[in-house]
Amino acid sequence: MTVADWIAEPTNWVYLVLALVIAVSALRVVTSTNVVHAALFLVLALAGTAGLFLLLSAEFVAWVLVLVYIGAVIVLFLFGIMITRAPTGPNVEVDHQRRAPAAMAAFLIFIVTAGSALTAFGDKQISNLGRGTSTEVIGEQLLQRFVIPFEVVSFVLLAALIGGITLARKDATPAEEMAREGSDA
Amino acid sequence: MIKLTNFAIAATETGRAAQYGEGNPFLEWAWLIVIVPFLAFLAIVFFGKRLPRRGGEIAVGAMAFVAVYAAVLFIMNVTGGVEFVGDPVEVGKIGTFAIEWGWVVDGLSSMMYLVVGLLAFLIFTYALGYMEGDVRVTWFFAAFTLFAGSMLLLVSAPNLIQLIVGWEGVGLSSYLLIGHYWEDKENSSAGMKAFYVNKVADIGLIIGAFVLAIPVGSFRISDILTAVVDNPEAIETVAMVGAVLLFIGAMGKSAQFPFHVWLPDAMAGPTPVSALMHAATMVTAGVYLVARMFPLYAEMAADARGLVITIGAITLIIAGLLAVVQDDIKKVLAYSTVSQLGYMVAALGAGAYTAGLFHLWTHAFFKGLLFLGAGSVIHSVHSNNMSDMGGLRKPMPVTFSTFVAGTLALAGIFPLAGFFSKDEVLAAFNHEGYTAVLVIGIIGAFITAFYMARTVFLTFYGTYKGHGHPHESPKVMTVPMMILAGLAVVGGWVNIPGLYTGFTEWVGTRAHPIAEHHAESFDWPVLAIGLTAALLGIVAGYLLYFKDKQTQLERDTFRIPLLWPLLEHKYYLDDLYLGGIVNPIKGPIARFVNWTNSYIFDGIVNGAGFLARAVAGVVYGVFDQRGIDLALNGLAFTTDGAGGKTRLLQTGKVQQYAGATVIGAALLVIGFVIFR
Amino acid sequence: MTPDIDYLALAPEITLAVTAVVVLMLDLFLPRSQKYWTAVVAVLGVSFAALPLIALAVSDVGERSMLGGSFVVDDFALVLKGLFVVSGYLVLLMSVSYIESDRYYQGEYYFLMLMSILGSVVLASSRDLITLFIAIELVSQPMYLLAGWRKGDLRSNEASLKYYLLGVLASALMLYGMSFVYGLTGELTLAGIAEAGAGMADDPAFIMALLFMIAGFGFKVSAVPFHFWAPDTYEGAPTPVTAYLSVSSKAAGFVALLVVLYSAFPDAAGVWGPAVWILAALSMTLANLTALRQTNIVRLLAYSSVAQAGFMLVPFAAAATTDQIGLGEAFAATVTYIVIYAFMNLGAFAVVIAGARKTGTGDIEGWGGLGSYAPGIGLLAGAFFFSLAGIPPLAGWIAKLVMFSAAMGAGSGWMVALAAIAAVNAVIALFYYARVVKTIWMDPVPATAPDEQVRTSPVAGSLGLALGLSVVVVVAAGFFPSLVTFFSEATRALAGG
Amino acid sequence: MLLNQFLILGALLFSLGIYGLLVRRNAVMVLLSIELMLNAVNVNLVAFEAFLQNANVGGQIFAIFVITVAAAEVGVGLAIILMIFRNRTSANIDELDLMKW
Repeated sequence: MTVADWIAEPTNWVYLVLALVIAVSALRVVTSTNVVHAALFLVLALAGTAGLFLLLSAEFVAWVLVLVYIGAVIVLFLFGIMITRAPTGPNVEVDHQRRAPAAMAAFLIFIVTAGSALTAFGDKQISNLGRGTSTEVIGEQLLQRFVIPFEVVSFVLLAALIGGITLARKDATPAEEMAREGSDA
Repeated sequence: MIKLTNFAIAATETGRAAQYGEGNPFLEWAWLIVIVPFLAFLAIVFFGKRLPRRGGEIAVGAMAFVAVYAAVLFIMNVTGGVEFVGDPVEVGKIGTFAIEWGWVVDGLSSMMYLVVGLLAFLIFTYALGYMEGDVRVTWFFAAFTLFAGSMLLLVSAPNLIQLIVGWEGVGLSSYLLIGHYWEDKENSSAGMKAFYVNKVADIGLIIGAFVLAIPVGSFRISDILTAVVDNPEAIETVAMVGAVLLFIGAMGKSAQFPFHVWLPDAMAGPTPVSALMHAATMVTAGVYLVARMFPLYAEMAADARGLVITIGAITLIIAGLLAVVQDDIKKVLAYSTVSQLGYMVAALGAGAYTAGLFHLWTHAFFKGLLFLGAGSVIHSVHSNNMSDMGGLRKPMPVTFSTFVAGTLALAGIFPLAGFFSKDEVLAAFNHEGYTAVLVIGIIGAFITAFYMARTVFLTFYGTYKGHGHPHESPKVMTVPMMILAGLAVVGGWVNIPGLYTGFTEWVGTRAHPIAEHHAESFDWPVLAIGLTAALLGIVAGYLLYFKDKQTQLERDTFRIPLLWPLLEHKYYLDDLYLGGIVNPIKGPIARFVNWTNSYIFDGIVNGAGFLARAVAGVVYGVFDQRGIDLALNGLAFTTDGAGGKTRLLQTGKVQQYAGATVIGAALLVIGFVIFR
Repeated sequence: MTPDIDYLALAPEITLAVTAVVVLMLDLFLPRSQKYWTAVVAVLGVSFAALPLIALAVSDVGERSMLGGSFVVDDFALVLKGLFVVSGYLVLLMSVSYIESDRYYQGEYYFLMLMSILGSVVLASSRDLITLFIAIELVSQPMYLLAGWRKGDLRSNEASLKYYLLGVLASALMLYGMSFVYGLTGELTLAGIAEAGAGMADDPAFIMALLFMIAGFGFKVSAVPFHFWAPDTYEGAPTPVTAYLSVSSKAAGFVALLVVLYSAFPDAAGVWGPAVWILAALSMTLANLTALRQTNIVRLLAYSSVAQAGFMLVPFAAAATTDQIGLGEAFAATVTYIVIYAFMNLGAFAVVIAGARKTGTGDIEGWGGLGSYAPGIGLLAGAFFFSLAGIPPLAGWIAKLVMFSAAMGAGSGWMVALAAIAAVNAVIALFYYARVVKTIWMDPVPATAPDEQVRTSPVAGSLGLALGLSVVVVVAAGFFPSLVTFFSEATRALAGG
Repeated sequence: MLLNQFLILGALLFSLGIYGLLVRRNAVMVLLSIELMLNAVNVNLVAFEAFLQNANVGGQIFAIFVITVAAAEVGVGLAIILMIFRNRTSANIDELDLMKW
């Protein structure tokens, strides 16, 4: 497949735009000196990913991504940033001095992952995308074939919820606790 | 030399057809010998403190049971021959290998049961007196029982796994016992040292066991030995490796060079422990292992025997020399044990199965006796050092006379036990053509006699240099010594070439009989030389440490030897004359004899004595203390130092950890993609 | 269309889940003085979870497979579920007095513990990537939180964050690998992967996927170089949580490794065998050397557990160079080692909890003379530490023996070399294990030791029970290895041996 | 469309995430980087699904599970960070080295 063939496909144009958005915002996520900006760039990267998923006709996953991530997780992040008074202005030391070794490690991983993708899949095409995966199929699969992980993941969420609240909440002083116990009884 | 084809013939020739076997209740229940000490151990741990003697009576009772039961088995063996392997209890599986508990009663093991049981009984009884009033009597007897029990477990093993369990049990309990007086830092570290050195050698045993078991498909010793005899391809290729690895394990337990370093330090333990450890348990385990696996060494791994005999010979001479310069009476005996073990190992290496075991048998009696005697002395003068002793002959007559009996037996003086066994070992060297080893053995005999004479003279003769008033030990201690003294005298009469060779037959009954040469009569030249060497050794000791007053005063300070005979030996000769032996033949002949005596004969003897001391000093100072200890400590230091370096990887910074994780994963992938 | 669900097969999981919810509800309604009921219910619930396991073990149905083979209850699953339930039970017992003694959140603690146990029990049956992944997450996530349960303690905070960050990184690596496995084979079930992945062992992408997954599991089992979290987290986390991390959580990692490597990648043994060889050799050597220099007992046990993980990995490496029978043997060897390790290490941590209470410190030096005023604890310490060192006739020795057997049985030069490395490390390990025992028995009581009253205070009943149970297993299995090998031999069917 | 154009984007996201994980001092920003890595996995899974066209849509289901777990992970992580912040008034993770060697 030549470059000309590739460009001839209109979906690839969409891909190119989305991929550029994702790559640039991902880069900004890890280089931005402002935490809020970083979080917002993550939103952008995720939105781009959701677009990619639509392109790959995975509508349900795309909307889950938007709802769960952009809707909930990012809000959580922003709260986290506010509460921990993370540095929000520029010119703050948010990075280590050891950028070079970190970049080396990341580059090694990139070589390994991208390299194996290239050798394994060469110029394999994604075709016959059809009308996309129906939500019905996904729902059926989730509640039949994957019902056990589906149930178990609810426990993961419950555990994270209960444990997270317990860890994050401010402890009452012993005196306050006594008072509360008294009112309980 | 032994040939494979002889095996079938040997089976009918050597061992008598065993009369006792399956169905005999004594043999079926022989596992009690092993179990009773462990039950006693538990009983002592749980109830010992509440008993009047704090648990000692349980220990002695258990050992009495073992001794009596072993005696019954032994008598059965003597009268008819036993050969019995109990039905093993399978307790688990490692892959295709069964882990089994079982018990073997045959010539070899019944001899060991008796030695262990009898010695343990006598020594435990002795310990009742020796350890009286000690802070941890209960704990001591518990560990001591465990020690004896582990040894019995080892001896009874029909398979290598059980053998290893007993083996490690012996190591563990010896660690507890050596470190018994742990308030003294040196003692607890001596215990650790024993444990570590043993453990290092044990790797050889464990890997060796696997090396042999895997091609055979079984850990049973009889299966392995059968495979050796049947000579299949599979085991032939690994027999040599397996034999050497097993022997490395044996070197650790039997304190063979260069693993001997732990044994003298192990003297830090209470004396009864040393006595049992040196006489019957632990150090004999290695000899037992080689004897048990003897067909392997005799046949397939014949080349491994070269290593065995070399190590044995080196050990016997080096340790003997070391014994000469020790001041601590127990260390003299410790090095002496190492040296005697060298004899046993070298004998087995030379293919002389009976000779090696015979020396083990006699050595058990006299070395046990000597340690008990030393303990009695230490108990009395509250010091281990011979420089604090002297002149104890009078206040401690029983100890003195029994100690002398032990000394003569160890020195190999006719007709005591050591004479017969050492002679058989030397004769075997001669017969198998190991002339160099024979020479070393004879020199060793001289040295043995020399340092033992030195010990006796420094301890029991001269004037008392310690504090307080030495006194004879109580009956509970002296009676075991007297019994052992009796055995040290008569113990060798069970195997007199040409006269009565019962011992050969006793240890001959086993599933895989041993084909070896048995002399019809004494090897007279070797006997004469060996005995002479021993006598010369005693004479040298006598001259240096009894007659030579200055040496007596200065003890181990070195003196110029050439002046010494001139000054002192006239006096000696005078004394000899006054004794009335040479007086009647005064005159030129007497003068000639006198001259020869003082210049040639004495010169040789004393010169040899001096040389021995000098060499020993060098060996001890440079080699043993510095070389091997340094190597060992260096090893500990290096690993520790490496630990100090590797520790630094743990920087505490989570992102560095993450980086290491990521890079580790990436490098693994890259490595595999490239190198596949 | 409803999925076909075998409720008996799921009964242990259901019991645990119900117990967890009940504990949470109880915690909501009980007044502070009655909170101990949460502990009672949790312990009882875990015990009840053992009942359906027994029922399943004795039932005639050999192997219960459901949902297209993604959830299987076979002998392997039963044995490992049993191990997780029993070790969870012991950890809960150890937790009771520890958690009560301070201002911890009891109800939530037991809830999270039960969640993690539930995760490990699910894990043992998981036979597809998604179930496996979710189960591992359920094992881990409560532990991230519990490691920081001593909220006011900076060390506990740090332990939690380090564990969390590295854990998430490991998850990401593992997921990346899993995504490629799916892409290459088009399968999610392990059996399907084994079928579709046969012959792919030389594909670089396949190797990458496999090794990334091993890295993820290697984190859970704390194999070098994925072990860095372990010492810091072990030291900072509450001790019962550490005990759980070093036993159940580690065992969960091994279960994942076992099922994934043996049943999904049998044909790629030529890749994962050598990879695990490297991890095993590194883990044993590095951790043992570092352990020599540790002064804190928990940290020492942390490095010890890294080293033990190395020993447990040895049979994996052997699997690469052996035939089908040897494969089964190597598999069973790892299971045997895990089971024995679980009991001796839990025992060692129970001793640490009891000893730290009496000596008031985690520094080994402060433990001097413990044997003189608490001989029981001293003896137990001797039993567990010597068992860890592999001294017969304690159970640890059987574990070592089985490991050596698998390594030597493979018969290749590389495996003999690994066996030799293991042997040398067994000796090095003896140094630091014996040092602890020596300190306890042979060193004088330090001046900093707490007063008589603290030193002679009795051990809490529940902790005593945990100690007693572990020591019985450690001693009995040493004499009768069948107690363990009977179960581990039953599991080897999974490896086809 | 090529399969690889998605996979390489995934690899890029993954590597950038690792870079961020290693280089960011602020704990919240480290969490953001982790989200990038998990998102890379999702890209892979969905792309593979589109490529394979499996009837059981395993890749997409897997991606849904990953998203769910990632949400739980963020919750746990933020709780831990909050707790630490409460004790130390800083969320810089390179200051956490009480325990080492």
